[in-house]
Amino acid sequence: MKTPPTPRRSRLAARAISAIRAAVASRAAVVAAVAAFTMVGCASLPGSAALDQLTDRIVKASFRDEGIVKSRVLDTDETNRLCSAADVAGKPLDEATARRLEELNLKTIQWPSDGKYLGDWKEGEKIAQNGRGLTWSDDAKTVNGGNCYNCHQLDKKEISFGTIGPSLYNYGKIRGVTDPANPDAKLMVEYTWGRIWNSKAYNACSNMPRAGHMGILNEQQVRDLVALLLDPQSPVNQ
Amino acid sequence: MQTRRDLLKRSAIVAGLLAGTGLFPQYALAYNKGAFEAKSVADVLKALGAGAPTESKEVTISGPDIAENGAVVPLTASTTIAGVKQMLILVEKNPAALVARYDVTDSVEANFATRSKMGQSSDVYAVAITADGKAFFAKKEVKVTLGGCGG
Amino acid sequence: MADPMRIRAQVSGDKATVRVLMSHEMESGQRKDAAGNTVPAWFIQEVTASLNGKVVLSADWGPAVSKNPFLQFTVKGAKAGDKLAVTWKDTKGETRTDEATVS
Amino acid sequence: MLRSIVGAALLLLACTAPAVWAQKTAVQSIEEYRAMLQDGNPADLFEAKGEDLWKQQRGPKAATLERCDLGKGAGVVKGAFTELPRFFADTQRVQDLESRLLSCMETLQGFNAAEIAKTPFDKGEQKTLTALATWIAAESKGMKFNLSQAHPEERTFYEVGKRLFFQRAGPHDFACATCHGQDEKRIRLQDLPNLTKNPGDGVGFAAWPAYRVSNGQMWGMQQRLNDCYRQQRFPYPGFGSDATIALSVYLGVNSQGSVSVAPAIKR
Repeated sequence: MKTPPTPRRSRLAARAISAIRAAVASRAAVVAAVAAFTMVGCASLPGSAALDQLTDRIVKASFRDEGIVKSRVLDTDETNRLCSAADVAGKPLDEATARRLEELNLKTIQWPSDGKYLGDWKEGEKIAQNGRGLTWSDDAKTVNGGNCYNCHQLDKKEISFGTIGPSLYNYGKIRGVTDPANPDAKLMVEYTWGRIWNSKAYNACSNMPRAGHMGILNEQQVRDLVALLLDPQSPVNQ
Repeated sequence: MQTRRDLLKRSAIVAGLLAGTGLFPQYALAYNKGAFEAKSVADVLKALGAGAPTESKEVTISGPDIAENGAVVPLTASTTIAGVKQMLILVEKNPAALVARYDVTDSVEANFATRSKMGQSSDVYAVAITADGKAFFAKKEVKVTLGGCGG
Repeated sequence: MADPMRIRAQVSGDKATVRVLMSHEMESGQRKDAAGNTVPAWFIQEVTASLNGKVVLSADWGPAVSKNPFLQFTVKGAKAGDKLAVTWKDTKGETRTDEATVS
Repeated sequence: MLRSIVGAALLLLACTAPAVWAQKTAVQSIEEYRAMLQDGNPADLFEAKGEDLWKQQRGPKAATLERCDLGKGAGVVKGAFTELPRFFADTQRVQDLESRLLSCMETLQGFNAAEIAKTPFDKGEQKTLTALATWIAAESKGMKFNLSQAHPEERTFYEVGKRLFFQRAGPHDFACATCHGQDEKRIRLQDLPNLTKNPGDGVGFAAWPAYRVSNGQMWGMQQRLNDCYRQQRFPYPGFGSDATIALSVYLGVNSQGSVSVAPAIKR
């Protein structure tokens, strides 16, 4: 996390920060950095910004590349940094920041190159079931899954579903989509595509991965998932 | 004191000697390889020299309705039928159906619990075999599902 | 050498419930390793239990018994202080015997 | 986990099998299944091995671990587990059970701690560490967690651990909190404890080391966290690294007063 130090920090904390800055990302450096905090901590805990920097230092020293996963995946973007900080503070993002991040994410959405939003719901169901890909025990050839059932209910016949996200059973039906090709359905079709491509465009600190934006799923896979949610023939809408 | 196993071991040695001459049948071996390689419940019983099984309320198979993980499925086989000599635990849809075979002596109750791997949802069986080769069974369905995140 | 078993034999009335945990891989012969090669079958095939030296139970197992197997059975006429021994033998011919006191 | 044939079959099943029974029944049935496994936890095997290893003369110095100080004085095992991680003056570090055991194996027995830390889980001396941790945890079974926050470094590590818990990163933007930040959530059919607060007796931090039914392995907290991070699509956290220990301090302090059931048996 790269939150800038606040101007209100104490002189002791400032000293601690410079101690960290001087240190390199090695085991010894972390020990030194922690020790610097101990001095600060004698009176009280170091300030929040200083702790952020120590955390950053510890993360760099603790994680290493393994298999297909490189340490640079931890150098995350502003959206994640601000959402993490809000979680630590236990306060949601202020309205203006949230809107700004949503705008930022909205701009990243790539709409279907051929204008076709709906693919094959049968393929979509397979993608929704699949939770594999992008861990260090996967190889580069692993086809990434959508992880959908980990958090959402979709086809009612599948009992093994998670509840971190809302149930998506009857997703299209509830939203009145009887013919996705009908112009009336256009807004809902586009929203569904956008939500899968980059969920943070609609809710800055959503727990949902940004499947298209982060390259987890390709355009065709997103198309198939849109079909799973909106095709009237899909088991989701039965 | 001679135990059944001692006797079987001896006959196994004898069988081994005779096998060399091609004159002795394989069933005399202590560990019934054929029974453990048989695909179906019926073939297992055939390999053990038992007759066609009859469903019986005096035989019980207990296990979970749903096993969160097929690697470990607790199964218990028991019976109240008198004169039972062998108890079997079977999983119908495993590559080989027979999981375990227990000799019932006068010193133990005909009640055995063990844990089995299951490759998929299947009926599981408890079979009690009497001294005269009659087989009685109970079965129940165990569904196997994935509990975790599937990745 | 294989790790020891854990045997618990608890008296209740005129019998004892015996619970045994064995340390064994119980390779089914169906599993493939990371390189895609089949891991050869290797499992406990025979189990016997004896009370004060007299065989009370013998069992044959196939490869479907779970890794680190668990076995529960009830011995008639067992009382506190009796010695309950369990022996297993696997497909490689390795064997292990452990003993517990009935309590 | 899904490398085996059985695993592949299970995945296939979950993908295709139409399930007709009701949701509530499924959850209840799975609870019944878990209850059936409680009696006869193979963790007992590792516990027995761990006790033996503690008392065995091992390593280049052919010494036992019986003088190892787990925080309550040399050789005191009972009650040590429910107070870890804590700050140790001799190493000048906050250490969890496994990293502390590693220090003892180095100082008392002459093992190379760095080598062991690099060894993959479930191999070589890592197996020793897991068995030892299982036995030591078992010696505190039924006791309540009571981690010290007296030393400033313990407090600092709590704060760092909290930041790690909420750190969103990787291709999926996952943080620990994504799955463990709310009450009564599930991933697939697996209940997820809310670890931002005390999840209760024998849940979360109070249930590891545990025997994993799915792969027949005994896992300590280090491996538990390692696998969480793997599924988060994070890179590899070093064994006993400060990140894993800070996270453990956060989880352990949040579990203050909860009863330890370790070693447990898990899916």
